[in-house]
Amino acid sequence: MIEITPDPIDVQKVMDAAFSPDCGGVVVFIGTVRNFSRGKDILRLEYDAYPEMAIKMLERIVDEIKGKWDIRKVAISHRTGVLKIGEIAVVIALSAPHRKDAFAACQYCIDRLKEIVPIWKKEVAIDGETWIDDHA
Amino acid sequence: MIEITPDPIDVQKVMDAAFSPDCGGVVVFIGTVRNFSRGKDILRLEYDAYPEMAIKMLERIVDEIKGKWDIRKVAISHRTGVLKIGEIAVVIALSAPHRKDAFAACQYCIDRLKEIVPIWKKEVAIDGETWIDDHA
Amino acid sequence: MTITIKFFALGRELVGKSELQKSYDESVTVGKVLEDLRAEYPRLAQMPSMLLAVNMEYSGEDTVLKDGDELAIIPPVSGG
Amino acid sequence: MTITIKFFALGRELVGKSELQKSYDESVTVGKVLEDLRAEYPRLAQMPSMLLAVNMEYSGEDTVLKDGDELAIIPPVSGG
Repeated sequence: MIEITPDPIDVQKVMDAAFSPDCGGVVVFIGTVRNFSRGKDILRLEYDAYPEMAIKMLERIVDEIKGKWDIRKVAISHRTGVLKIGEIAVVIALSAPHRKDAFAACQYCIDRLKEIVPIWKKEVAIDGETWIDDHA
Repeated sequence: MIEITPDPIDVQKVMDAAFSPDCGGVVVFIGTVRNFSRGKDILRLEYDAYPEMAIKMLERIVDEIKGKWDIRKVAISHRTGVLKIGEIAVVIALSAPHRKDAFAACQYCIDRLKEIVPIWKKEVAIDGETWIDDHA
Repeated sequence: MTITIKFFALGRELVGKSELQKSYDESVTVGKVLEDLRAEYPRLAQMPSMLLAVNMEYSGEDTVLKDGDELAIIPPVSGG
Repeated sequence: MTITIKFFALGRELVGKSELQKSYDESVTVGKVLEDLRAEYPRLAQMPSMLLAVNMEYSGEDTVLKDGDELAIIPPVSGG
């Protein structure tokens, strides 16, 4: 399951999609909007995406993961639109026969997502708006 | 939040307990009962615990984690009693300002839980029952 | 031949639209289209850096475009 | 002085109870109590290995017990 959605993410649904009865566990990363960034109080975030390409790149990351670790199922949901403090922007869940692999793959997945997936966030603070460049 | 409970674990409650508005995310490990172990089809698991000492040891693990990484909140729930295939035995959720720390600490937490926390599982298969010794 | 160009995030705000078409009589490279866009929308210079994607694959400026191709201007990504 | 001894998992099944009390006239070590338990419940020998906890802290056999102490026989743990 891979989705880019304007609706609130159902964490349970993403976890269920990653569950595999032959694995001892699921590792989940839940990215939320934090209240403070780069020295500013944040009011809200606005996420823009190139959804078709974002899905293609997420599928590529899943392929990369499956080439590196023994992983059963991966589920990724990324939200777009306006998000308030504490709201969930992304959920990545995956299952592996060995939990060490699941941890490594989940971390790789969020790292790569931030590198290559065409999704952008604009931080709206009291004194203005900024499109974030994490790589600057 | 640290609990040993005979009731089904509410994953959302554990994640909410780990949420911190100044962190960009929560890493969660969800341990489930797998259908196959050591070459046997498993019917169910039975978990026994020494609850007071288990909580004390979990608190110690949280102290260890906070000594090693910059972690905001940790929430751990472990279930006891009879569990069917796919049911959740343990949920560990934690938040950190840096997700790398959250992944490392979550993995450390489940590794240490399996080492020092007085909880035991008995696998019930078609041909008999076995108290598991992961360290044998 | 006609190329569709897509803008997102800061790029969309600088150009003032999310999509436009450009027609060429002969084959062009990504670099040539980009040059034309910079001439037409000088505010694009305010974008600190960008990547380019042709038909949803990251591409370099040398890539030769075909009729119907979709070129996307990709500002630095910041998902998650 | 009275010591409470707790059994769990395989230990509880081998001994047939989850808790018992033992009284001693003078101070004893964990090792001595364990020796008495092994004599009383020979099936404990079927436990491949065990740890010991006094008042919910892992302890060695040399630990000297006080009146009211709780000694737990800890089979190899397997939580998670």
